[in-house]
Amino acid sequence: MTSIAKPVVAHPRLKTNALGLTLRDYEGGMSTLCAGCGHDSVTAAIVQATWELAIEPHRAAKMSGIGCSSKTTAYFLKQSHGFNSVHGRMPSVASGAAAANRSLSVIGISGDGDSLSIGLGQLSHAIRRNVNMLYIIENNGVYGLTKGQFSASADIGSKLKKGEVNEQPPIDPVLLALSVGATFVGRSFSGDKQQLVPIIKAAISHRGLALIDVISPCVTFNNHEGSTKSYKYTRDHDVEAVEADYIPVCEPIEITGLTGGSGAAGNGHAGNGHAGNGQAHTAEASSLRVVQLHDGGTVRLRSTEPGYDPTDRASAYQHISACQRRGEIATGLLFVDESSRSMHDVLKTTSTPLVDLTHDDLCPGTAALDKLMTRFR
Amino acid sequence: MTSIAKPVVAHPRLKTNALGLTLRDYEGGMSTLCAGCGHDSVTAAIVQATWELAIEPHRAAKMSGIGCSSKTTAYFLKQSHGFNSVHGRMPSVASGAAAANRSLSVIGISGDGDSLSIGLGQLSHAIRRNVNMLYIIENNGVYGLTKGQFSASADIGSKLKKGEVNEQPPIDPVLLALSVGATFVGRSFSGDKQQLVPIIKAAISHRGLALIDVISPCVTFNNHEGSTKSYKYTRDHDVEAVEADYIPVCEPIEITGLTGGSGAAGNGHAGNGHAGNGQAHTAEASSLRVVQLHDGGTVRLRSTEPGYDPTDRASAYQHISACQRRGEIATGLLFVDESSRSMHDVLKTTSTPLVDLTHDDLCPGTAALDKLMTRFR
Amino acid sequence: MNGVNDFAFKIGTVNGTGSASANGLLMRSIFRMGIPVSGKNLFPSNIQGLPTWYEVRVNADGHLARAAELDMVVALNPSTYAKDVAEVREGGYLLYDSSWPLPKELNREGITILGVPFGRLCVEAFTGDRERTLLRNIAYTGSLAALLGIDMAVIDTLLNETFGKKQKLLDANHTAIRIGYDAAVELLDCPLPFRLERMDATSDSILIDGNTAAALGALYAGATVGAWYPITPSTSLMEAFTAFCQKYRVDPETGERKFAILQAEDELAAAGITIGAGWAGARAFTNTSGPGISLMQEFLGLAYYADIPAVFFNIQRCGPSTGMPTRTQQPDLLAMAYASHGDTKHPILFPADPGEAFTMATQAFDLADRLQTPIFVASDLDIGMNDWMVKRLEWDDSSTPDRGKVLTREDLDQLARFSRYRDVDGDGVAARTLPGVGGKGAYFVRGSGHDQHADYTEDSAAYCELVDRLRRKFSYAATLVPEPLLLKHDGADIGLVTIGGCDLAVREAQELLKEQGILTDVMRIRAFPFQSEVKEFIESHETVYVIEQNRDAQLRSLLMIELGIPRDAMTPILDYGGMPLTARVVVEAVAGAPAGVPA
Amino acid sequence: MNGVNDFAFKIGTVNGTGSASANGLLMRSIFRMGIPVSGKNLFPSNIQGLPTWYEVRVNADGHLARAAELDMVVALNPSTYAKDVAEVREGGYLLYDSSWPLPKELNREGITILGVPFGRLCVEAFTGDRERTLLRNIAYTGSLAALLGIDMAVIDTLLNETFGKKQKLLDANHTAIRIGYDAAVELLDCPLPFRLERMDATSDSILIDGNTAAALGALYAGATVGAWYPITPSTSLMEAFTAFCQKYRVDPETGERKFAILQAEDELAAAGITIGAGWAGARAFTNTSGPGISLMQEFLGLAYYADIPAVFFNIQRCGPSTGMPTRTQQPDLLAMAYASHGDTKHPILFPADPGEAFTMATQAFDLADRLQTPIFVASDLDIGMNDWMVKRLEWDDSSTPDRGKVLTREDLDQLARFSRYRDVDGDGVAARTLPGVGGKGAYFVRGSGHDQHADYTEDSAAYCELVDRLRRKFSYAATLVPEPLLLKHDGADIGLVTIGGCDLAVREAQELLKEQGILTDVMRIRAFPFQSEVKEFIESHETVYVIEQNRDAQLRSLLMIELGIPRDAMTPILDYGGMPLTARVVVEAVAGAPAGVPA
Ligand SMILES: Cc1ncc(C[n+]2csc(CCOP(=O)(O)OP(=O)(O)O)c2C)c(N)n1
Ligand SMILES: Cc1ncc(C[n+]2csc(CCOP(=O)(O)OP(=O)(O)O)c2C)c(N)n1
Ligand code: SF4
Ligand code: SF4
Ligand SMILES: [Mg+2]
Ligand SMILES: [Mg+2]
Repeated sequence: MTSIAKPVVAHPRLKTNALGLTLRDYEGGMSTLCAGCGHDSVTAAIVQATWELAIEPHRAAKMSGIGCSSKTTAYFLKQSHGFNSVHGRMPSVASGAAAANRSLSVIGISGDGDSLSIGLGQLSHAIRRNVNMLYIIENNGVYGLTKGQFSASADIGSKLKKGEVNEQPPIDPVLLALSVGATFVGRSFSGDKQQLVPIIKAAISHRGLALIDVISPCVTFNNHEGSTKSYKYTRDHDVEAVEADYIPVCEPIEITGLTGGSGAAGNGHAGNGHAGNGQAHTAEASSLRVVQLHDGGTVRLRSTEPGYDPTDRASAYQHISACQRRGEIATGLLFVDESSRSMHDVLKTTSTPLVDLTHDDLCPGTAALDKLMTRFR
Repeated sequence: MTSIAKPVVAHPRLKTNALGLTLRDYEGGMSTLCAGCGHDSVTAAIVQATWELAIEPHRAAKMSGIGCSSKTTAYFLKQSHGFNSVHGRMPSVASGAAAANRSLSVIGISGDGDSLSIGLGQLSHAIRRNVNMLYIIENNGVYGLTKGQFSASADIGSKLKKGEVNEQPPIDPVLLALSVGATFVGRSFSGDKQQLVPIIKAAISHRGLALIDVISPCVTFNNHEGSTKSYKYTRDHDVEAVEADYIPVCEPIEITGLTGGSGAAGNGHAGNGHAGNGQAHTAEASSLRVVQLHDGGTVRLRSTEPGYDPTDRASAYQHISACQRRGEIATGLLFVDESSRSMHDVLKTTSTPLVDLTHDDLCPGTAALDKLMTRFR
Repeated sequence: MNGVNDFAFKIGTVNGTGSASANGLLMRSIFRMGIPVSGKNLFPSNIQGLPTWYEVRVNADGHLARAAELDMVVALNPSTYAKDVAEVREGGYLLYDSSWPLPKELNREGITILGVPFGRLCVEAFTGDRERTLLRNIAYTGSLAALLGIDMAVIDTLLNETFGKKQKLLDANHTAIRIGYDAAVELLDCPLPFRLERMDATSDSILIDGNTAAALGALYAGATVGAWYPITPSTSLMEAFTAFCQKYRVDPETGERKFAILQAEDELAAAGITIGAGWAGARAFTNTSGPGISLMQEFLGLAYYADIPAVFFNIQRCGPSTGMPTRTQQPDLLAMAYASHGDTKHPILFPADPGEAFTMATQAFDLADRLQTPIFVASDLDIGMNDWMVKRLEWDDSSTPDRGKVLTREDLDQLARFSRYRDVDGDGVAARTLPGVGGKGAYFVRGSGHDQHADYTEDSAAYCELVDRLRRKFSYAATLVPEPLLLKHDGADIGLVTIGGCDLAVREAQELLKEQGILTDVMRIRAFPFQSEVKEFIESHETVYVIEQNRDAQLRSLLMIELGIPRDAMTPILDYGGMPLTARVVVEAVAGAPAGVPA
Repeated sequence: MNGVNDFAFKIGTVNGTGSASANGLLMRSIFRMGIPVSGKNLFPSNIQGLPTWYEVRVNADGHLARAAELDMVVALNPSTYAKDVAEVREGGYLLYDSSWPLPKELNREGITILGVPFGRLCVEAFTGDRERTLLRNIAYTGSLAALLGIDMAVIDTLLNETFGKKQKLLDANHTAIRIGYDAAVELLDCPLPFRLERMDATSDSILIDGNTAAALGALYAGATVGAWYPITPSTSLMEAFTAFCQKYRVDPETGERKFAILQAEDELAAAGITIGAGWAGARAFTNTSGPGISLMQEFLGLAYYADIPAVFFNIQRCGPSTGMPTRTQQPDLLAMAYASHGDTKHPILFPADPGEAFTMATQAFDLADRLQTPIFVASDLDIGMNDWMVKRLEWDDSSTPDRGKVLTREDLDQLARFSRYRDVDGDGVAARTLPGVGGKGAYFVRGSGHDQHADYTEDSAAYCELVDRLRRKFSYAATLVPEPLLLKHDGADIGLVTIGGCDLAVREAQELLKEQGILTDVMRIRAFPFQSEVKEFIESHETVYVIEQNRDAQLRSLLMIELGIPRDAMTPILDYGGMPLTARVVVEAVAGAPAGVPA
């Protein structure tokens, strides 16, 4: 559709995953976003992550709201059903789909406007409900599709192209999520696929709602000097607080280090690409935690800040907000809690997806009705 | 209207405030709530606080949503305009009223269903916008008016009368508010007027949105054994984290201690009525902070927990969530930030209320229009 | 004056004082005596301490609409004495609590005033404020039993059934009933001229409220996902569904549940969950009232435009805005029929009583699947929350759900290409696939412009093709929804058109008008869109009244818009004060003669 | 074939490449030559990289509706070549970028194909990809200037005005214009048979879009609170209001602002803010489109039922659901007229062009205050976002806002009791007070049942009194809103009824039909509720067409419901593909003769 060249997802033609599928099988339609839009890189990361995880494409369901970001569900996993719903209300639609068919891998994509302005209530309640799904916010600080007004994630002092300065405090989805009970919270940067892919993989394997806030610059409306959501600003202020690597159930857990040779289908977490701002990610400062995920896989978390325990909610909150005060953007898999009950746990939904139950499973029949009628006499 | 005796607001008949008004002048219609409902005690505290502050009744605007709690605006300040709007959307209506007439003292009353379920988005955004208003949540963990379903503030493990147990994590308005940028957050208990009244007074004097979460038991649906929002449970688990006293601009600040003799119109903060749970509120552990409010008044904060700084957001968050983990309910004026900009500061609204501007103030007139027309040629 | 098995009375109390169980006892004991009976609970929108009334009508002929006249009022709430005494018909009776001297508000010429000292008797017999208050209700029920001739054996049985093993409670209730009974016998002339006599007109009936019945319908239709947000008067529907699911759908060993009920954070979310689940292939529904209908508008438009099945129960209440949440009306017809911005139309089913609430609930799920669109079931507070006497609900074990056009993996393999929105059959309904099906089944659903392949489009022709198909689909819907019910009187040239819960009153009015020599045909419309029969009926009558419970004659508007019937061919009879309709309103409007109409 | 000052053409490009400024330059230069012109921007719902078109129509007689036929297409977007070339009328012209050989999709018999190598020329003249892309648009504008006879001096002036002090940009633009101009002169036969000639038909006019004009209306009406949530195509209304307020309402010394504009978190909040501000006494408004209308339903019902003034601008777009957000329609008539559950009715104003968007915006605020109710201003994407040629906007300095019935403290002191909802004047409008007034002025506003004193009620009679007053108020509204505009042709027995932005096309059709010997009268309805004139007009014509831009003939439905006009007395002419209406659609429907209709 577009006449402008798009960043192409690089993929070795012949490589296949455990299902014998190539990266191509995880792609979607051609993007109609602006050339250079951060969202397209998130798309590429999702393609990569789902391919590596060897998700059966038809078992995924792609859910979104409205916005440039919400369009991205059309650009990956073309063999999956997709639902581009209404603005800000994807969480409820996704909750319904997840409730109806628990065998689906629900992938929700939203924007900062979609999730933090109009959708803040639904996002918070989906988190509280711990809906079994991946929830990515492609966060650019503006409403891209309506031409660049500030969204609720705009930072104080951030400037629009025409000079308007935001004076309201930002809503940080990570802090918000932690305070309403999120069980998996990550943050990353669309420009950092190496960090993003393993977080997505771990998120998909999480039992419950896994929220990833991805800073995803809007090149058209919010990538200039003065913006705090530009590529440059994000690169300059991004501090990886917790390194994460996801190891599927079939692979051995190697405690010996994160970088290089983790062996997950072609995605060695090769070196740390973060600009940081002078902070050393020394081995001394980091502490390793291994969290067993519900599907049997494992996520290894190495926090780069002393005292930061990514399995402790208060600690996570504390360190992320400290980062924020220092003008840094804490990234990584910031918090995991695999012990909390997901929506299906709370609902005690039967293991057969509800959509697969038969009429006989569901209808009590004539005899039961006749018996019941005596109650109404 | 009701044939059942209500807790009567006790007031010395003859006492008048600075405006020469008695408590009666701050009362409203007869309550139609259940006998013993916590909300009626909140009403009494508001009557007391506004009387002590000598608010001109007609300068107050009472805003609410829908619910038993939202009805309470009818039961105080009968000489004020009141607006009982729609469920969960009071924050926006209040924002509009505040924007239109900045001379009004906007008092918003809501419930936990109204504010944390359907209204969570609006509440959060009103906080972010720092609307100039008092915002009280009468929090009983259930939807009273629709007969007692769990609301979003229901605690894990809390039981309904019929035995249903809540398994979803609660949304704590205090933590939520802190994480979306609130500038004044308190919590109290409807059964503790002595704590509540000074917090309300300070809140009314705050520049921006002052949120008070008041645990206000629903005697009909959520006051039984097994409920975590009952009178008994709250009394047993209430820990005053920060004592507050509000001193109006006209009175001298006495640093010498909070209890007794603060002299504010008849409301000596006489002793600490909290049951606590064995925690000593020792003088050693407490530290005093004096915060100058926008109207010139002062609030004195004494935190009873070592290390808790109620003027530091992260510290407040940290200590409140620590309390929560210990099964305690932190109460008091938990956080104040008088330096942030309120909605009117951000909007730079003229000091004359917008409703008082004249046509001449507002209409640029013929000449300007004629001149402007050249731009469209 | 009414007589045996034909009268009505009303009890005025204070809510939150336990009168509900006494009212139920009263209704059911009459019902168990084989006599047709109905009860209307008129309660305030608060929890405790405000006036509340219960109206009971007994009618051997089965005319169980709200009575226009009250033969007796039981006045137990001092705050409404004045209002209550005024409502007794000329020559009727007033029963009050004579523990205190007759209050002067209760004094009235032309009626008989009966006193029983319920309060005092309960103070003497019981201890504790709460117990005394609660049992006062049972005591007046006892007096009514004496006055009206209720079989005490029936009452005893009911009490035994209710309190079963709770011996203390059971004893107290028995005592209270006796106290009231004996006092009435002692103090008053029992029975009254209007009274009960056993008959056998209820044996194949039940007493059930419409929300419970609708919940059963959803259960039997195989609904698995219910999403809701509490709101009066729809709340009890999902509460009943939950209870039924817990009874019939929980694995006794594992505790696993074959359902998912989500109490959403608001109605927008409830609608979203319903639509998401419907899209994923579950039978899903939500139930709401008034404000919820407004809040669901955006999602309704999405489901319409994207062909997603979903069932929306609207238990209507008195609008606009919060309105009178505990009063009944039919005020949301337009808000449902054309819900959402843009060109939209939604099928609606209109049950007339709890029996139909059951059958229409099951039909709604079939229709939603067959038409792939939101289906409203438009009940109301009166149907939804009051106990009605209806025929026992029945189920045919051979009936199976019609899931409409859903392509399986095998179907897909036969196709060259799956085009989600291609109208192969010409009925406007295109076959869908469910997520997870695999093969060629994937498609991308969206509320933005899409073509027959479900691809994004901004092309006029592709857009028009799609919305024209939806219009065709709506015409097709008229062939699937329940047809109108006709009640004809030979030679009538007046037509009475009505809908939903007005049915009983209109049918009664038809009889009463006949007694006055005015012959009418009744047509009760049961669904939107309307069939051609509806048009034919209206056109074949010289005078047509459209009887509905809203201010703006919304049913008439729909008839104009959809069938092209001229406005002036339909005279509205509108009743919108929030009370269930009485036959008298209809009779007076049609006969133009307010006098001499029996209730 | 068209000729001098009477033709239309279209430019196909890719969005996000800067063609918007070239389009503006083109329009304005024709306008400055004194020639009536209109432009329609047909853009996609994305930000960059998708096809976009701009249609320009020139017509000396002022027929500026969208043209049915294109004399020329400028094809610059390879992805739409096939579509573009097909749209050239028989015998028309195609201009393409001949930097590359003629693509075979562009080859077509029966049209003249013109090539200018814009790309190559710009590559030669400029450096940098972005500059070259941007200036290619100016280059084709230069060629069009040569082909159509645009006065280069006018273009130069416009460029100078636009780029003023930005010398480098100015120079580049001048160069680009020249390059295009010279190339056309050199390569092609200039000018074309259809071309421009200076005239003097625009001197008392301006080019303005409806959103800007409406914003000015709000400014002049004294609106102080604006609440909104971004949505296409309504966004630019609040953006313009903001800019005007910044220009006229900021204290130059203190920076204090005499306005409050709140970008809300969604449309529910925007509606709530507006209503809160309106209640508090400010003139407040919100602007939205499609989905926003659905989301505002609940608040609209509240404001209706509680008598709160507020102005709602609905810049309509193509529904349902997200629909086609960058395409125009009039699809929300029912959703506005009866917005919200319950019995509700809302006045609507229908501007036909930006000029009326200005006046009706100001009227809307008066109406809201006088009627104490939400007033819709129903514009659409075509009016709101396209530049229209309209008469200069005018303001009368002697006019002051009519704030309706607002009691002051002194008024209150005269009263024994202030009853907020007492209909003293019989017009259905009760006097209100504003918060802060003091004295007896306080009242409690609620969306639940209330009586004339604004006290809570669940009483049928008090409820009915209130809603009956609201119905009376709505009748009264019909006397205040703008009357329909008639354009009569002597002896006509065909009536053309239309609304809003269809106006120009219908008026043009009226002329074209006359040329065919078909006389018609035109009535443009300007407001809801309808006045009796509307009924009279329709009843006095044998044949009546109702022309509107939606699928379901919603205006016709409103006419049926509110005036009782039989459906079959009105033949709908419906155009709902998302494009502005052309006269041809009307002519073909009325004349039943598709052939020989000039555009
Ligand atoms: C109910 C509703 N309101 C407004 C809009 C208009 N709208 C479309 S996208 C959007 C904002 C999108 O912002 P964001 O979610 O941040 O996505 P981005 O485009 O920045 O990726 C808005 C306001 C809409 N489609 N629906
Ligand atoms: C849109 C809408 N949905 C639902 C309702 C029904 N409703 C009325 S009050 C209420 C809950 C009130 O709970 P809360 O705010 O906690 O107040 P409480 O009664 O507990 O004080 C609900 C769901 C409504 N009035 N409007
Ligand atoms: S406008 Fe911004 S967010 Fe939207 S596609 Fe372009 S770069 Fe991406
Ligand atoms: S139901 Fe609960 S919240 Fe409502 S009035 Fe009664 S005690 Fe209070
Ligand atoms: Mg964004
Ligand atoms: Mg509550």
